[in-house]
Amino acid sequence: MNQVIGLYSYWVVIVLMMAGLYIMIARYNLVKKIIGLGLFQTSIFYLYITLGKVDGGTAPILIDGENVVYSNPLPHVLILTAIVVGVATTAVALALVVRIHEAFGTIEEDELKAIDALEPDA
Amino acid sequence: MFIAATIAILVTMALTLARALLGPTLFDRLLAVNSFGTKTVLLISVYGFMTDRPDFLDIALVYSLINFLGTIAVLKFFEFDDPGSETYQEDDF
Amino acid sequence: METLVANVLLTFLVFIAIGIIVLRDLLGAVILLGVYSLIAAGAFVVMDAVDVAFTEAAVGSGISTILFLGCLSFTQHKQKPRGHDSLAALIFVVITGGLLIYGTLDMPHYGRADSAAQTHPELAVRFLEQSASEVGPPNIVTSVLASYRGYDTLGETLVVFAAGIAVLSLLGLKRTRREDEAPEHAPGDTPSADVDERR
Amino acid sequence: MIDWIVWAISWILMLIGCVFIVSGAVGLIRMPDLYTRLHAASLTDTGGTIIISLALILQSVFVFGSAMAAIKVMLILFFTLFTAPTASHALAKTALLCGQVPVGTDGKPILDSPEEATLLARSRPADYRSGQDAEQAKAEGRARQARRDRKGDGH
Repeated sequence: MNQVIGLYSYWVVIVLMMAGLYIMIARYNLVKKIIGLGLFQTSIFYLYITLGKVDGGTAPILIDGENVVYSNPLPHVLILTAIVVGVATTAVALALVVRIHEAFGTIEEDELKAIDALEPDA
Repeated sequence: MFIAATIAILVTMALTLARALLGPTLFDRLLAVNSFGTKTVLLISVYGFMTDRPDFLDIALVYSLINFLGTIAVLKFFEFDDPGSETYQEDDF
Repeated sequence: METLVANVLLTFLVFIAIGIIVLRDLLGAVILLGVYSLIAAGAFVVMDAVDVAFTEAAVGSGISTILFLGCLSFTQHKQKPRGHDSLAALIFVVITGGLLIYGTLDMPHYGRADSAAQTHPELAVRFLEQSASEVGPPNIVTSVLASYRGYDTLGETLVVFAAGIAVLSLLGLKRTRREDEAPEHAPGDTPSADVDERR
Repeated sequence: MIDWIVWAISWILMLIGCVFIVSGAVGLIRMPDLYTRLHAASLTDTGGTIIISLALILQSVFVFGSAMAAIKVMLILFFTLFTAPTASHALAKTALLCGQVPVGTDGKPILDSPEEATLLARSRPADYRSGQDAEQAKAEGRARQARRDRKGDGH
């Protein structure tokens, strides 16, 4: 039971990660794939923040007082960077999707492959 | 007191989430999501008091504004689309 | 109690992820992704990462929802209801997840203060003890972000700049809003006349 | 003495607020159509937020002794009071505009078709009764459609 409570957050993170991966593999729609990418990203953020938490700790903003326990600030810094970079990636991916829709008229992966097979130079 | 309130808010969030997942139309989902955002704001406020550090209410403040912004953005999206089309009537689940 | 709240919020996230998988409608999936980010940000507050919660709420729940809506307004709204629940993908995902769960069995439990990440003398311990005298601000995340890892933040800014350039070069600046069509097809901040005509 | 009174009042406020929001969520699950759900959710949300915020303000002033926290809670209350009704109104209006037909007490739709709901959302009540505005909206819609068709042929 102790094991389950201690490791529950990791398992949830893995389930979320796999949900994002499944969407990216099994769905043909490109926007849906990007949504899956977003799910995957957020689960990674979660994993890092989980690692930084200390029991009985408080947020790493210094306050006066004896024996204050702070959570680990380092994962927070890494994830701050990662969130901003993640949304930049999403923006580029969505711009690509808009461009693909302009060029081919569809955003379904299998239709794109069919069009590509018909006219390899396009 | 704060623990009781936190549990009540968590139960409320679960019920609201059920509506967001079941909701037959997109508007039901949107309503549930908006309501969920309000509950998140309450949860963070109460949680700050529960852990004796009520300094983090700024985050609740930001959430209440972001939540409103998101809802209005999606609604604008609907409005600029063809109203009355059958696109948003589908039963998904 | 704190662990309980965090775990309940995590469980909500799982349900939302399942909802996103099952949902055929793209707009519904985008709305659910927004609420997913909001819950994740709430859970970050519970896990003491207040700065991350700020960023995640503003960026994850605000900006990326609006980006997705802008993209959807240029493309089709609906995912086509075709059979693409692939069994091979499901098996692959289950096997990978099983291996990862097997790997977590050795990880330090949630909230343990004696794990390697918490006790490394050159990183977290040093930041917590020295940053107030070495850098100054009471918020340790700010000190680390702007001082100890300043080059990292510079790189992040470069990445965001490059992404902005990439988006501009993909979509172009020439799309100006047409007068007579303006109120109808302009939900995003980059309205396009070409796409409307093609539709 | 004053401690006891503050604790008692904030307990009572907090309990009432919790009852409000939980009943709102139950209404969100149980109500039959979108507009009744909207009613349940928006009313109890705003009410519950007001009451819980009052309890929190009491706590932050008298127990935590932090005026800053009280001001922040007041700001949250202020924004909620402005944004929640606006969002509810916009949601109801857009739903009507997109052709969501409200359901009457007997479980039947009170309008004949989604188009009628759209026209209802576009018109002001007085004009709708005379039917003039509805005709105008229809004509406008037709003109816009024709314009779009013409453009489609051009390319």
